[in-house]
Amino acid sequence: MSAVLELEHLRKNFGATEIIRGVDLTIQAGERHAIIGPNGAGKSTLYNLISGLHEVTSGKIRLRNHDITNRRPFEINRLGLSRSFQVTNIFPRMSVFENVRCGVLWSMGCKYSFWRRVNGNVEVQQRTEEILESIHLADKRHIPASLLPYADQRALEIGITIAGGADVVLLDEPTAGMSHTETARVVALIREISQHKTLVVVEHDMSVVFDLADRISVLVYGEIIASDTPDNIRGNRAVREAYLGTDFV
Amino acid sequence: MNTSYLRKLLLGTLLGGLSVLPAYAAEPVRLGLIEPFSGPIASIGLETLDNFNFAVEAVNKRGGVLGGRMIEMVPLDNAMNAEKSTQQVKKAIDMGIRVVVQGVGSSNAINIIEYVNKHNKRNPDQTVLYLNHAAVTTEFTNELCSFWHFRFDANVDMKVAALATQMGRDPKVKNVYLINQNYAFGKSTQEASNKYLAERAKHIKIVGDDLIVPFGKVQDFTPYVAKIKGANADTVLTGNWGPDIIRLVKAVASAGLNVQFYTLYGGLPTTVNAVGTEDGMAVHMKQVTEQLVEDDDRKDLQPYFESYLDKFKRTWYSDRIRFTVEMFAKAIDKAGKEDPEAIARALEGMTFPGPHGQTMVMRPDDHQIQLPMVISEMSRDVPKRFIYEGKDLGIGWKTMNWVSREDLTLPTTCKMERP
Amino acid sequence: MAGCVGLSAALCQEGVSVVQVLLFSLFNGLLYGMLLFMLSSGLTLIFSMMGVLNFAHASFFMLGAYFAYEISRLIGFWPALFFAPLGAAVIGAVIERYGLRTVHKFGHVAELLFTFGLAFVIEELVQMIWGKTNKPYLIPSSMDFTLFTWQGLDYSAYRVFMLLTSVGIFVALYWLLTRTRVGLIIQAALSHPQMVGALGHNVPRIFMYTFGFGCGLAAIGGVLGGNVLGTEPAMAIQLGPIVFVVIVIGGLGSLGGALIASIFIGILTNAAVSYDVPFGPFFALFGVSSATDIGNDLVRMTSGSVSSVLPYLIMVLMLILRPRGLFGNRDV
Amino acid sequence: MSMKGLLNNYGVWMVAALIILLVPIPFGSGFALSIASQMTIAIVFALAYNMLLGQGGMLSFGHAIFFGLAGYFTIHYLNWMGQGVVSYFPVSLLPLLGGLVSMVLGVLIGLVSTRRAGTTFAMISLGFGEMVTALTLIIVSFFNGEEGIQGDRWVGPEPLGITFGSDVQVYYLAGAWCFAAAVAMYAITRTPFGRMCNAVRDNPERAQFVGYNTQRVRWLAFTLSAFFSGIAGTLHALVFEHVGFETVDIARSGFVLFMVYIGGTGTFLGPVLGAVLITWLTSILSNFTEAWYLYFGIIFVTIVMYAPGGLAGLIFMHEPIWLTDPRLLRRLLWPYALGLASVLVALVGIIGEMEMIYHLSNDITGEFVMNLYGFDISLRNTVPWVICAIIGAIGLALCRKSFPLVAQHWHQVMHEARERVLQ
Repeated sequence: MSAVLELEHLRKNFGATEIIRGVDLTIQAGERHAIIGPNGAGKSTLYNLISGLHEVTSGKIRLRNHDITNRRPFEINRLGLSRSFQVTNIFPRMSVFENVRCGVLWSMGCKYSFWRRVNGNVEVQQRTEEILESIHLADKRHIPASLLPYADQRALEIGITIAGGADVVLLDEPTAGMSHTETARVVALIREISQHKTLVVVEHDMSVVFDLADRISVLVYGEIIASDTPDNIRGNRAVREAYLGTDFV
Repeated sequence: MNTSYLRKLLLGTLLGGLSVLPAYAAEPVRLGLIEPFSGPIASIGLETLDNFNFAVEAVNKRGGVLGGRMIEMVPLDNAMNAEKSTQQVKKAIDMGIRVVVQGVGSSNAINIIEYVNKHNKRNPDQTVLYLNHAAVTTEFTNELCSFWHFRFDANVDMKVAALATQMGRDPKVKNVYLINQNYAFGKSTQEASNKYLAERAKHIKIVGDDLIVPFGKVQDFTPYVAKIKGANADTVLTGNWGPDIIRLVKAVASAGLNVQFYTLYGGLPTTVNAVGTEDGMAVHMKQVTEQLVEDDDRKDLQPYFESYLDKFKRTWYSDRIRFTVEMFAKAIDKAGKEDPEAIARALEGMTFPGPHGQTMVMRPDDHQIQLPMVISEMSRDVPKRFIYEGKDLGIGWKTMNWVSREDLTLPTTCKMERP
Repeated sequence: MAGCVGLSAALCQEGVSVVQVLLFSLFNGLLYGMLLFMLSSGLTLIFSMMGVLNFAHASFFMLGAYFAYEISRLIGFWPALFFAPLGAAVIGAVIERYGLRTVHKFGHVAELLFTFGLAFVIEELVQMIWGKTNKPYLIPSSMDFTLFTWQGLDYSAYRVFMLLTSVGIFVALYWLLTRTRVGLIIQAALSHPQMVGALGHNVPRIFMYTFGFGCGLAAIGGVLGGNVLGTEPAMAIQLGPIVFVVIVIGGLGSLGGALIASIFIGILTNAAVSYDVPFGPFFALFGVSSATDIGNDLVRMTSGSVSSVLPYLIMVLMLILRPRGLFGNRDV
Repeated sequence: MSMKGLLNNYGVWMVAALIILLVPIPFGSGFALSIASQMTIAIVFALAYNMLLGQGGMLSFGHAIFFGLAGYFTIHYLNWMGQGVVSYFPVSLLPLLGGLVSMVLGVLIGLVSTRRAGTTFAMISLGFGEMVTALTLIIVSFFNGEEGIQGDRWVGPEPLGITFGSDVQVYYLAGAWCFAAAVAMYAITRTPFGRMCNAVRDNPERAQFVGYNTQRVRWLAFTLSAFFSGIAGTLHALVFEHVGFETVDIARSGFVLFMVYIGGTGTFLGPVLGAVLITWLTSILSNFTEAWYLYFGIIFVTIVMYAPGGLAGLIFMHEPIWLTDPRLLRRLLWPYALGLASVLVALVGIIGEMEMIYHLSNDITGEFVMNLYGFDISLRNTVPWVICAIIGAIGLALCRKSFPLVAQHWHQVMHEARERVLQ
């Protein structure tokens, strides 16, 4: 196994407040890595730094051989890293099909083309259909995204994220606000789509975390206090005290 | 706007395809008046329409033209837009109108001149004549002169020359400050001012020469006031109009500067009303006009002015509108038919009585009317005060002096192409 | 006259020193800038709190002037100074309540469009009610006397009164924002608009009051400025864009920024005229000569002849280089 | 057929071409042709503007600079050809040249202005608009101030005897370009770029995370829009043989915004509808009322408030119904007729009242006599005021009754359409 994503002494300040306080983290190719931590620990901020939404205060982020520190989101995306959002972040006025297709276009080399018909590109259409199938939204393809039920929107969110074929996928609380059955469906979906990919997932639902993850990192107040296999994390005293408390499984 | 007009308009629009309607003896001779009747300066257009209707009425009361045909003004709104002006010429042509009248806005005027030229060249059997009653750009009767265009107003050069002549006579004028708007009209006023002050008022020194961003963009004139003061000017010569002169005068008056204003357009009734007479008096406002209705030498016309005042509750201001209509009536009678070319030839060289016993002449070389001009000053001590919107402003215009037609006859570069 | 390079030749001939011209520009710029501040303070409040760039703001300035004209004809200038802004504020609040609030849900672009249309409608309504010509709204005679003379120019009591009023407004606003409970809520809303609702305040109502209040401030500007600048239907469209420039340069959510930007614009336009810097040498750097017609136009350009365009240039540069403005804490 | 299906169908485009082709037969007079030419120009400009506003979500207050500057270029080029300064370029292809000139400007200005969307973009566009307008007045040698510049489109060789001297010929030139530009702009919405343009408009943040540089997308949209605006500007210059500063100033920019928004930004047909309607209204309304600007403003504000989809949005609101069963629309007919009638009654009263006020304050003669709806009335008389007030009040009362009825029927029909689809 080789390292795909490496964070080195990563720091982020908002004004005087330090949100990320020197994070070092290495994620291996093909692993399913979960990041857990209490609210306000900086999980989403970490994602925002990796994906290029926020500027890093200091430190380095490497994606395979590329230094992606402070690169812009689309550049990072083109290097094969894609992310989803905690608050559903889709194209509300477009149909489900169009949403997914937006995710596909760049990776299929369509770029900024304004002289080719988008419907005429068979590969794009096929790839979009495949993604729709895999997120089980094929029969809702013509419905405007904003009219979808919440769980379907979350599935679409994941669909857009993986549509570009990125091999490093960052999911931000994919099951937030879902019922049990819906959660189970999404977990199955994640398992399915994350084959042959590197997956990083931020999640609050511990059953999901321990179900999915090969490794777990615990982020507390902007620092990684532990990074290990699920079993070891379960047994880690520091984690229990600092974060998990007594209501741990 | 009355019903008959609306009906005609509808008819005109419907029958637009049948462009030339046969003329009956009783059918009126229609003049298309293309001015802004909507938009921010509609008031000027509407006032112009009133004045033309009044002038036309006088002709009609005498029995009209061509042995009993009435003249009728057909208002065509150009919303102060150059393209709409050409469109309205087209509409007039569609309605069978052969003479269009316009004056407000040089950009509209140049478009009408160019369009009429092209149209007449392309449709020699359906020509149109253009009577310009107020667009003053000098080039219209120089490089851009046209057989189909007649100007009944003095051009920029003539107006400035008149002002310069008077300034040369005024011993109080020593240091002059020029302020003009930074666009075509303002710049030609600036050039003319430099030229004619040098020619006609040699003792006068030009101590400042500024161009400002035009059309109300300058809010605060204080720095200009400071420069006028700093330059030790005793006189301001300006072609500014609208908010650009209103604010300038207010700023100068409020700073208590003792200068006098020689203006091309400071006497426009709307301007006087907005400036207020206090400030107007404070800057000793002067204007140049084709004549002053209050003057004794216009005794013969006093009933005409009085009846206008009675009807519209305002003093007759633009006398050129009267003689535009009168000269047109005379020309069409002389031509004997409603034919633009014949009317044009009749207008060439036509004379008409002007103020101070002088005659006005429509110069055939360039179709620029040659006339004397009157310089007047705002004053409280006048026999007849200025009335505007039914209100006595407590001031009037007092003739300082006049400049003869001969003095204002300027050479032209026009090479007229006649059909 | 070697010492006169760049300085207005006219002033130079008089032997006025550069420092004097500077002082003079500063003072006149201050007078004009403080008038701008009266408009921009209301606009920046509205913009900061509601995110609405009120295109119709200068229309309320115009309403203030017209109201003042009518009221001062009936019962005098002093009541007008109170009632005209009040009337404009009420109209503003009503428009917010029944117009802007409806549009709010469609987003900021729709709000901008709404106020754009509103500016148009108000201008036309003013023409409908007061006609298209200027109204003789004049300076109250009680203050139309010379208070002092400086460098040969009279300064009327009225201009000084205008200056004092706007300084007073700044002080009052500052006090309101930093020393009162309402002010603290507003300040909170300026920097974190979404927080205020979370604290249990009735945000729509706060918006309505803010909008009305801002419009009232603009109307005070109209009452005081209408008689100096002229009261006509075009006055709003002429002044409106400049006020945007001021608050964009000053920065969002910053009353101080609005003040400084107003004065800056005031002084800039004044100094551009007073010094009347020729651009010829500048264009010469790029090889523009007066041989061609266009070159001649460019070479003859001076800062005075383009003074009123300079603010737009600065605004564009500011938006490109520092979109949060001089003192803003958020981007536009 | 759905909106998209409609435009993908060649039949619709053929009908459009046919309309353009046949217009001069009933409307052959100089004035009518001039209005028709103006409409085609307005359509191109409105569609170009909607690439920015509707497709790209960028609100510009200064887009007329691309319209006007191409026009200036065109007139100069015509004159240079006339003087033999430049080589001959077919007049019929000048719009391409003008479009390219605007496109180059679009590249330059877009570089700095499209870095952000929303209010920042709007303000930068305003700034550029004001600066260019000022320049047209200051640099007289090129722009010739408020008078503008004139040209003669009748230059060069005359292939097939086409000189563009006559109004009909130049109308067909404008019509052909209008058709071509509309097809091109529609095609662009169906390309990857077109789709991403919408994506960036709806959710710029997300668009970055699917690999697209949002600034680049906006920049490209801006450039293309400038190109088509330039085509419109060139046609304008060719039709009127004149350009002046009013082709670049903020009023022109505001006007195209009015057209596009009133027509509807959400659909491709909206701006076309707006352009045709507003051009027609401006050419006839001003003959009947001085207050037409006011009515314009009120229509605009009403649409912003109650029908943000514009007129086309109102029409295509019914798309689900006619897709389901066009017969259902019949059930909406009489409520709509009722609603419309009430609005008309109210409008008669309100407009009458407004016209009287307008006349009262703008009548300098002091006679206060005017013609309203064909009646000669005196404004000193209270009767017309009262009558108009009563008509207005009745209309408003009817509106209060009929609007809920319209809404109720609308919901019923929609509901039924949905039910049928789900079955």
